[in-house]
Amino acid sequence: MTARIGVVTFPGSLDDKDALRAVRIAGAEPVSLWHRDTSLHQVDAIVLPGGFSYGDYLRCGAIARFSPVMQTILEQARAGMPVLGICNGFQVLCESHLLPGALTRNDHMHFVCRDQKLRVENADTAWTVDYSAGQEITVPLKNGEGGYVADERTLDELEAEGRVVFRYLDGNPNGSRRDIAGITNAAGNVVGLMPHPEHAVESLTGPTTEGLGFFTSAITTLKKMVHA
Amino acid sequence: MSSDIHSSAPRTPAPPQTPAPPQASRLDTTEHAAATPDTELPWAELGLKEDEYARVREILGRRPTGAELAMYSVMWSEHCSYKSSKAHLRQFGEKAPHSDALLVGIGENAGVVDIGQGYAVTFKVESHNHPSYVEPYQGAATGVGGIVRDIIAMGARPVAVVDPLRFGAPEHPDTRRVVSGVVAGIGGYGNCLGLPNIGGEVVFDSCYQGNPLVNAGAIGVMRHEDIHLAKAAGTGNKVILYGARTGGDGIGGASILASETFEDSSGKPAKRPAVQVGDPFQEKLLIECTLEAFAERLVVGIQDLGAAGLSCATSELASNGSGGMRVELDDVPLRDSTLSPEEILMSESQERMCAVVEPSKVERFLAICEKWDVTATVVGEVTDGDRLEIYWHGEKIVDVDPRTVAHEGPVYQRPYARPSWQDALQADDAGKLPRPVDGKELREQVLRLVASPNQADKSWITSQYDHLVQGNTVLAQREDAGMIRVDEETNLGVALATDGNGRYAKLDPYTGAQLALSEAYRNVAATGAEPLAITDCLNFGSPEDPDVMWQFVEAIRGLADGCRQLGTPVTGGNVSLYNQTGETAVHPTPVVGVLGVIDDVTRRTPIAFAQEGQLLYLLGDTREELGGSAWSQVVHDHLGGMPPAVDLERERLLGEILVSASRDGMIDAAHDLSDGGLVQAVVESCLKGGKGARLVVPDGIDPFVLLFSESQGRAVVAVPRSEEVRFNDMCGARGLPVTRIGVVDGEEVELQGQFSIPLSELRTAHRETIPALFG
Amino acid sequence: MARVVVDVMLKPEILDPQGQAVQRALPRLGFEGIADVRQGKRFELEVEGPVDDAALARINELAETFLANTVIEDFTVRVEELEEETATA
Amino acid sequence: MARVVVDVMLKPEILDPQGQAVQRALPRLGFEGIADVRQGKRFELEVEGPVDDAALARINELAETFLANTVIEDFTVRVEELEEETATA
Ligand SMILES: Nc1ncnc2c1ncn2[C@@H]1O[C@H](COP(=O)(O)OP(=O)(O)O)[C@@H](O)[C@H]1O
Ligand SMILES: [Mg+2]
Repeated sequence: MTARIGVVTFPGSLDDKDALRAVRIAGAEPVSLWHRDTSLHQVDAIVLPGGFSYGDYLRCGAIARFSPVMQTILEQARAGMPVLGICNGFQVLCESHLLPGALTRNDHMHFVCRDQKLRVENADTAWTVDYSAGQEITVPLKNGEGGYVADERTLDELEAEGRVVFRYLDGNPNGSRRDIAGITNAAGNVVGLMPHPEHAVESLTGPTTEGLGFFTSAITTLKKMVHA
Repeated sequence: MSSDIHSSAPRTPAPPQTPAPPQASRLDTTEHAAATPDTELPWAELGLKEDEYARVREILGRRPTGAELAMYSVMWSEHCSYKSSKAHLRQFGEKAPHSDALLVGIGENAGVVDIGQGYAVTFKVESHNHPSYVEPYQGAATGVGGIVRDIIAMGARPVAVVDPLRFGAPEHPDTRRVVSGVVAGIGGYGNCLGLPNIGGEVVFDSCYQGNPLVNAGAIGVMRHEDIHLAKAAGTGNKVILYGARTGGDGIGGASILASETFEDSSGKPAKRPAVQVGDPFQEKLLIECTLEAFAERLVVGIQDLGAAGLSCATSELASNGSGGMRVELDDVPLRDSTLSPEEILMSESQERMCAVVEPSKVERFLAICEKWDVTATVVGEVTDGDRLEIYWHGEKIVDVDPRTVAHEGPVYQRPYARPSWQDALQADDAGKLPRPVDGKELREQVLRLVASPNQADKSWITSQYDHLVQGNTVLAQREDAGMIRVDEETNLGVALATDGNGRYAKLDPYTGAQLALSEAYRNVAATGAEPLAITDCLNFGSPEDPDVMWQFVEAIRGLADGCRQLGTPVTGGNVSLYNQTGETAVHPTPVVGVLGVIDDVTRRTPIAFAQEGQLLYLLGDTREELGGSAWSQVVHDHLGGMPPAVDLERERLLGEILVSASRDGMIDAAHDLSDGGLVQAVVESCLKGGKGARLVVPDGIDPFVLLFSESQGRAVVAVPRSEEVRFNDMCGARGLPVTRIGVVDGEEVELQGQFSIPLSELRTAHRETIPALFG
Repeated sequence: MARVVVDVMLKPEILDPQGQAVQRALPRLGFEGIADVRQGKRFELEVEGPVDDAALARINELAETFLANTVIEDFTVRVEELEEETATA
Repeated sequence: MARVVVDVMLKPEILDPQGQAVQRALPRLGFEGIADVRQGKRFELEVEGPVDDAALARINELAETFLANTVIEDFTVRVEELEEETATA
């Protein structure tokens, strides 16, 4: 049985097609989900894609959080379904309090689009099992509000529990605290990051194909969940 | 507070508004206009000339109503009517080369070309120069928004944007405001819209100080059967206005009408702001819902609302169709309920579209709009007459032949003459300027050149743009052209480059326009794509100045002749006049966008020299051509002489060689030579690939000329050793001069016997200028 | 040190996409009875020295030339009292 | 109709790049004597009906759950008096 991975389209989502393509290239069945859906159409995992949901007015992700589909996703995420938030999706996960902290305006104030080197700090989450801890990967980064912030206690807790999943290497692109590029929840099924692995799945269009591991990891994880 | 009207039920009596609607007796109906022939109207304030106003009266057989005057005045403006340029632009049609690829030519929202496999591509460049000086962020943002709506209106999905930009002197105190605002606005709008930015230009010159040029281009892709035209056919079909509500944006002129003549001005701003604010999120929804309606075949005709808003959309739709049109202005959803009918007609509120839909499909159309949270309202219908009639509070305020508004505006034969200073300018030969005397001076000037604002790396700007979204970007910034994959199965793709050199055009506008064309053509060919068709954006000063008018006429003639010779038709474009501060016009700046097609994007040729040991060949002839060159500007702050000579047959041959070499896998990198000459191209390719180059000076050429001359029809290519013979044979057989100039090697750029510069030093020089100025 | 607050709001006739987005979201959140929302910027300036008329005049100029773009925005300058007016989080 | 203003500012311990950018630009513009700048958001809500304690409580909730992200922001809610305090553009 092929894994069904859903990608949510909010009004203003932009990298939803790219996430669907990445799911397909990884070998899973891509399923489009609409923000007004309350059913998740039997998907096994969810990607919240990048973009500017609702124009990113107010705060990035703040309005998307209240959409009908998010209410179901909140329940399923708490029940263990793998959920990946990329960029705007990460912001939605933080706004929804599925992940701690928040994303603020880049410290240099500009939108930045560039290739970004990352270190995989935790290769045990639902979205990173196909990587190895300490592995370095390069995927694109593009955001205007990607500075990860949380209070010191939360940051310490994240570090202590190994919940920092990715860290920026060769220069912090946005002022994120402790060079944090992505984090996970305690259970390891919900992961959010600012960089865009779905834009590093084809050598023709990406700097590398090192983003593919996110999507194959989810497939690996889902197989294990079925067998468990 | 919010008393916006939103009635999708047609023809309900208008709800009461605040403030109270003007009494019937004060409304300037057509009947009232006929009965009061002597009423004075502020036609001059609205920009009409005396004879133009007389012509309106003659067409109507009476004085116009205020609403009619509003429509004629905006539609007959230079911007909408092309009254100064029309007579000359005709050449683009008359001289057009035959092209099987051209599906829709000049005159529509944008031209459409066939790229094979059932796909069609539409593309266009437009200017948003003046608004971007007043309010750089919003001016540039709404420029992107406007060009993208042109693309959607053709039935295409927008797939990429480009932004050719011209700013004032880099060190001028006002330049930072304009640069940072414009760049943030283009990024802010384009990024939020989900369109990759794949190219453009950034040029600084003090001639643009009070008139930055903000041109924005877009490409869209569709299937042949999805091409849509702006016309209102089919009696009884409904006219649906959808998108943003109408507010008081950009209607300075109409407010004069409303406040001074036709209503008491109490409680109204004397003059509404002329600046529009963009809402890219609304535009993203507009794209999605429009494409969904197209896919379900719900739309008969469509028009975007840009300059001149509803006046333009209704008159163009009606005049391009077979019948007439009746519009109920009360049904237009408003953001500001105090707007007068004249203002509603002239408002330039952004993110609006107008569709013509059969009655049986209206419900479905509205449902799609609802799905995307887009406000949509039936505001009128197609009638069987030939009049455009507009009603307000049940009374007729416009009754015109729409063709007279949209297509039969004035046409001027403006006087023009070769400027008296042109000869002296051309006689001031750049060849006489002092040149570097030894390797040390050459080295120093190379570093100055690559660090100069115009030649420096623009990543600080382009990294503020998302070039990746949609996942089909094959080539983008720092390559010769942007390239987009159109079909994931077959790898069919398109490439687009925009170019223009105002310095060349100032020296000789005919040649300058052809140089813009040949550079963009060469850039596209260098990536391995075959040039197919062009768009242009002609940025000039005041057409009322015979000097400027001459530049304009010459540039058009040059471009039209050039396109005929290269076989690339002009599919559409834009004219921006009055780019001047006081008496001083900007350099004549024709910007040309060339679209190419590539059957397999995986064979694209990048600019990077990345493979150690590969051989570097210079294609084409290098002559001593320094007029208008980057070297003359950077080292001597000089502009004079003749621009480089154009040889379009050579450009075509070079293009064929570059495409063949890509197809047969003979080259790994190619970079066209343009401003800055060979050394600029080599430095860019080395820095991109992270590898150095060892160059030798071929026999019979002066090292300085080799490095800095801007002779056209040239490119530098990196050839794997295994392909050397085959590549040379091909060039030889086709008669293209080819010179081996060096090898990719090491960590420095070296010109044997002259100088060598470490890559790190070049990188610093090339990369730090722009952030230091604007970061 | 005194605090001067500069509020910058889009002029009433200018489109406010941000405010509109907030307003459109309200019903979904179960909030009724809010007829209009506009979103602007608030700058808090910590001023060294006395906030006299001269200082205020300078800040007005700053607001007019830099903090606001008066083509599309209005602004207000005021000295903030130390006590906050109503509820505070 | 009454106007309720919600001011949202980043918490003091959170980096405010926008405010800093403004502050850094001041010397270039020839403005001295401003020790710190912070930039936040100002929301103007036009409320239908009376702004009583119940209404204010609801708006507080709106601010807390939606207008501000209390992980990084503080907010203030106040009913706006019709007269403006100091200079107005
Ligand atoms: N404003 C801009 N927006 C996007 N891309 C730009 C912009 N300015 C320059 N570029 C890109 O940077 C690269 C170098 O520009 P330029 O030197 O003008 O190229 P060329 O000389 O080959 O025409 C090109 O890929 C161009 O598209
Ligand atoms: Mg080039």
